Amino acid sequence: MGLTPLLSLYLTAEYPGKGTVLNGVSLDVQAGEILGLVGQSGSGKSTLALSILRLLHFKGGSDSGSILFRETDLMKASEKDMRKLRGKDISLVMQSPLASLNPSMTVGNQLLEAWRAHSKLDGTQVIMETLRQVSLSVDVAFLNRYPTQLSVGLAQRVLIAMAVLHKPALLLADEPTSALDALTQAEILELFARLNRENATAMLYVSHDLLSVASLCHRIAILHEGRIVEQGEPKDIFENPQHEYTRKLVNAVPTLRFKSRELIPA
Amino acid sequence: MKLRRIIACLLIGLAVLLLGARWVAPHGYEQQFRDFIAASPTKEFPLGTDALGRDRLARLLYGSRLSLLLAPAAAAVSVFLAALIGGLAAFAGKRWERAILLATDLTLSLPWLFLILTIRGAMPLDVQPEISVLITFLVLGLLGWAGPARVVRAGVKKIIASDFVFQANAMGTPPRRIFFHYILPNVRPLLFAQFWISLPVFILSEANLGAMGLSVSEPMPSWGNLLRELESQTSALEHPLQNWWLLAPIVLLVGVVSLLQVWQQRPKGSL
Amino acid sequence: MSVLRALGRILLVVVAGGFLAQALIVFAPGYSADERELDPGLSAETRQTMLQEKAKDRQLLGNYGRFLSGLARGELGTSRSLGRPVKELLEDRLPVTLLAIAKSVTLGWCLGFTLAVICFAYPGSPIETLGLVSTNLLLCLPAALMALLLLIWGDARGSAGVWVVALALTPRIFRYSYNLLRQSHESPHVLLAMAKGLGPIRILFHHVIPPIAGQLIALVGLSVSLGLSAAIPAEVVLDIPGIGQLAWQAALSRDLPLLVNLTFVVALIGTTANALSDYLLAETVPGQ
Amino acid sequence: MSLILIPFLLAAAATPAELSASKILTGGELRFVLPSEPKTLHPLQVSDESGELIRYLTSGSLVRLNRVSQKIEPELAESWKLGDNGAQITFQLRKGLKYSDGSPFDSADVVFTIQKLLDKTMVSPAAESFRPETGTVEVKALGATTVVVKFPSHVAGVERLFSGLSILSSRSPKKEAVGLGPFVIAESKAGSFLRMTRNSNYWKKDSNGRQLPYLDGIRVEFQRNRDIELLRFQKGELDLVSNLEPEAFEKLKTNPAVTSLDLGTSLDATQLWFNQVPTAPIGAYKKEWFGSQAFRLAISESINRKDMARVVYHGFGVPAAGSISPSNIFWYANELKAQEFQPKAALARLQKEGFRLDGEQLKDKGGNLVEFTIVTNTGNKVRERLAAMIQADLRQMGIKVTVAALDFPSLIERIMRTFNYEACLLGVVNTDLDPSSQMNFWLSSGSSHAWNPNQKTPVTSWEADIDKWMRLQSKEIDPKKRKAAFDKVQVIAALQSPIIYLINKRTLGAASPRVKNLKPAILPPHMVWNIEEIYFAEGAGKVAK
Repeated sequence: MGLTPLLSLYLTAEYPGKGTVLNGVSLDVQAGEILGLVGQSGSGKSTLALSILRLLHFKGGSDSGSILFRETDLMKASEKDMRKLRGKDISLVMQSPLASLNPSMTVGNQLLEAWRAHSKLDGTQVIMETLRQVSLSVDVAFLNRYPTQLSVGLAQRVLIAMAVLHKPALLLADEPTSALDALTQAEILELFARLNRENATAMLYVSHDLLSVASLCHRIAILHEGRIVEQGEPKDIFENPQHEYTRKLVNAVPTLRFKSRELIPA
Repeated sequence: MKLRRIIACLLIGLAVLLLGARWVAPHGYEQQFRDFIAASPTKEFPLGTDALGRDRLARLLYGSRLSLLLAPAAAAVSVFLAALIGGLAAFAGKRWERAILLATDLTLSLPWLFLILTIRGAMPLDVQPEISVLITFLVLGLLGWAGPARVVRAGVKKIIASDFVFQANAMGTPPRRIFFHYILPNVRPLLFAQFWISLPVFILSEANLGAMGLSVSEPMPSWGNLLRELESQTSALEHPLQNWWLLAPIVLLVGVVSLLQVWQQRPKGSL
Repeated sequence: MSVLRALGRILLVVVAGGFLAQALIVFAPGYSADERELDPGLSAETRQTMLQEKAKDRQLLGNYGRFLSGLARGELGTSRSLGRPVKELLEDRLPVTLLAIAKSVTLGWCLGFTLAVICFAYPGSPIETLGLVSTNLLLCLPAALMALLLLIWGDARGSAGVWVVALALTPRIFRYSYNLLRQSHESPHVLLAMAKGLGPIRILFHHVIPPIAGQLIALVGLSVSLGLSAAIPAEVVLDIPGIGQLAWQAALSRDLPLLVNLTFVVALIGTTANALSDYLLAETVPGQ
Repeated sequence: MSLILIPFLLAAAATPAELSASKILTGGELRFVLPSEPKTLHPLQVSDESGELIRYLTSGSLVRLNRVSQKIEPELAESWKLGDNGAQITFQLRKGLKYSDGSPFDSADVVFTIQKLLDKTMVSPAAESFRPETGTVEVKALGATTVVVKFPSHVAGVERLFSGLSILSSRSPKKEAVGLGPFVIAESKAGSFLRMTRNSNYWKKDSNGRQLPYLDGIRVEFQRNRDIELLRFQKGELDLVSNLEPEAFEKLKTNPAVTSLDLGTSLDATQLWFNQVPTAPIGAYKKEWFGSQAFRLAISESINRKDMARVVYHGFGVPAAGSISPSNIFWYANELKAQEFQPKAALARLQKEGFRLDGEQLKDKGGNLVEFTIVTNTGNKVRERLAAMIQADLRQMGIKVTVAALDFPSLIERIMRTFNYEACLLGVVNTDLDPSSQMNFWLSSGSSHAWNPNQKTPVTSWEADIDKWMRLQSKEIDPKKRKAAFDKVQVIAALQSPIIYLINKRTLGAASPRVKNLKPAILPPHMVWNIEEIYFAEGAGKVAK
């Protein structure tokens, strides 16, 4: 691909006591593209997402390398600049939707807060629109609810709404469907696909579930033992896996064809 | 981590020093050098002598042994009780909660001094100092649960409302397992907080109970009564630097407690 | 309804506390003794009267019943050691202690919580270590020593009592709130708040503190009880004419009427503070 | 006498007569601290030290004990006369005196006061001595200025009973709130302070005819913590400190800004005794030791009193010889000497009794290890140190001593009720010079007969002897004969050592140099017993509050 990628990174990350988790991971995400990152639990996928947002220190980790986003190295960006970037240009959707919402703030306030973080304008209109986009009701009663009063599926939609409020160029989705039941999972996947189509949002979709990744992503990268062992289009990965680990992953999905027909959105 | 290793070395060194007090200290803690009263440090007495001419270094070393062993135990007992009772209050339903809160409030307002006097009255006068000090710390530990139990209860209530407990419940995990495996481990920071708070407090209370005849008695030293000794050293407090050796017990206590704390604190992220 | 229930609970604690206190005091060694007995000038007759008077106190239930019915009529009895009506003593001394505790709890929270927030904001820095060590130092200083230091260095005689209690509370408030802050900071929604691009101040006040508000409020209630128990040594050491000093004197002279009344007061203050904090807990923290 | 009063004191204690009137300034408020609040302000009911002091400052008595000469002097009574073989005393009162509220004073007030004292409902330590075991005291006025008090039998040293008796007003509507003393209570805040102002009706004048007292007022604060008291004294917030611990006194001595006062050896003694109660719940073999004169003497000989005086008292204590301190000029038996430190003699004495050293431990003839517990009260640093020194001294003898510090009520219960103790270390405060006040202590039937109280008949012959001599001295009128009888008691007590006397501490105090005309004495109220004559040096009128 001759285009300059939206995101281009080369990363090494480690935690004290745990050792190196990412060992020279190299990835590119093109504008408008959904890149799926697949690996075992604990293989450092979440670390990668946090690293991109320069939030790894939050979990006590440290990283090195380069993260070129729109040709600026985020590694060298100041915390102030990063703050301007987070939630506006790059946003995050996390894996446990209920825990990721502040239990002591209403849904409406959290949305509003996300809006005000990057805009002084009145956000009501945008919020309503976004809620509609993620198929959430827009009535006041809903906005006045606390996260504990939401179902997991609703909470995930709220999280996604919050993440796309500012129409970011890059959305980091960290196992967004792992806590969801199969039906809700399908709905959320569909939602991601639609957001990608409608907003042209590029996504780094992190998951251990090869199946959901295959259904959504344009390209898949396989992460194993802190390195990217294989990259390619879903079709290539499934039909012609190169790396031994990829083969294992693919073989672990025996009823793939049968299930995927049901799940892949029309 | 490097820091932890250094601290561990320091603590082990101290433990060796204390255990070997008999060889480290130049004199016995009870030996009175009546010609060297309240002396300043010399080669003979590295930390000077007390009002009866006893070697301060020996008293500090011997005194630290008992306190350093028993105060953490007492703190652990009280924290354990607080965790159990506070956890139960939040966990075992409204009726239990009310009963436990009632007991907590009662415990916080009763004049326990008189129970302590009664315990003293029930013991023989010439009880072994080791036994009486053990009883002292046990009493302290047993009576210390009420305050922290309230805080633990609030913490547990918050945890109960959390997802993973919800999920565990949804998966049909038995309540006992939820209590011990889901809730208790997660109030750990609160419990540690309580532990570190009560540790020095227990050491000081021991001296107060000693004054009621319930702890070590003359000539045995303890951290508590070494610290209490400072209370009458007004002139030393006015010029702490000229009288640094008198402050050794405080420095040692603060140092040890702080070192233990830092050592216990796991680096963030690995929790 | 819940207010009634809370009141009922306070009443229960106070009444039961009074009774248990009475039992503890009367059966503790030294109850029947009187310092005056050492005086060789005391006649046998006086000696006998003193003994009989105290022996009567062993009839716990009857005495307590009489005491409660007196209480219902607003009579608190007469202090045995000071020879003054307990009501008068309490009127003199209760305001002193209550005011001091209110001040010290406020001061203790200002110091402890601020310190906790500062240490929380700079994890791993020397400031954090300094905070830990300095609060340890406060914990390791006996109350009497702290009072003396304040007098030597501070010349703050009037407010020394407030400071001693506040400085006793500070490390506890610091440590609890510091741990709560750290714990809360580790929850995913704080991470998400960061990912939203929020500033640290907003994150602290809207995402870190509110979820632990319940525990902090429980701690406020508790710090009143703690303040009360720290006030006793402080008042004794500094000779502040509050109920702490009174309680100590009463304990030393086994002054039953005074002690039972003081237990009432302590139970009342502690339970009320805790009931209030429970109420606030229910009010301010959604879903609990 | 030379033992007691330190020369530099005498210089400070110049009498007003020696000074020109112009040098004496009126005014100023004297400030000092008392360890506790008075339990009552009723002059007849005071039982504690603080109450006693306030009573002394605010009320007047018929006679007064001169604390320096230790002689009874006229006060409200100009003179008195003993009659009826010492069973009757007649007072001649001063004329024209007024109470603080202006109501007049005469014999009716004295009669009123004594009758009130005799009232059975009056719980009053002062009344105890006015209530003889048999018969009643009668009091009557003969005219406005003469009062006769008749006792059922002879009372030894009867006039001293009146030196502590405050005369109440029978007429004033304010009852016991008015007094004949130099000061009146103006303001008091419970648990905090008490302020007195001068009684403008006070009857005394100085030799220049100036109205006493010189001071405007006194402010007494209640503060238990002696360290804080000292700190405040050094900061100039207080004018006087009394009853100083030797350690504190030594520090003050080096402070040029204060006058430190060594008032002399006090009447108080620290003592150790063994439980000799036959029914005590302790081992029979231990009772045998404690009942043995040789054992008690050996213990006494094993204790190094000189070291105690030097180490614990920093030199401000003297080894005690008996219950009467050498400062009690008249009653001290001169032949008594403090027990020397003689561990070898002690060991020989013990061996004669069948005790033997087994390695480093002493055993009695039954093979029991010699060990015992000393109980003492908590919170007294000096006493705890003494206990530790006894422990160390006796360890040299192979005796293991455990020290148990108990809170005061628990201690009293053990030594007065349950007798569940082995040995007790306690300080005894003496405020009365006359041994008659110690009857209850010396008589074997007495309830304060520390080592074995309330005996029906004396258990030992020497206790019977003490009983005999004590009764004799109380019946005798001639002071010399009384003294001879009491000397016998002291000698028997020293020989038998039921009580091992350790140290008479020195009475120590300090004052701000601006306080003039102090005549400090070993008897309470040590520093202010001549309060009406005390004044401030220049600038005293403006006292910083």
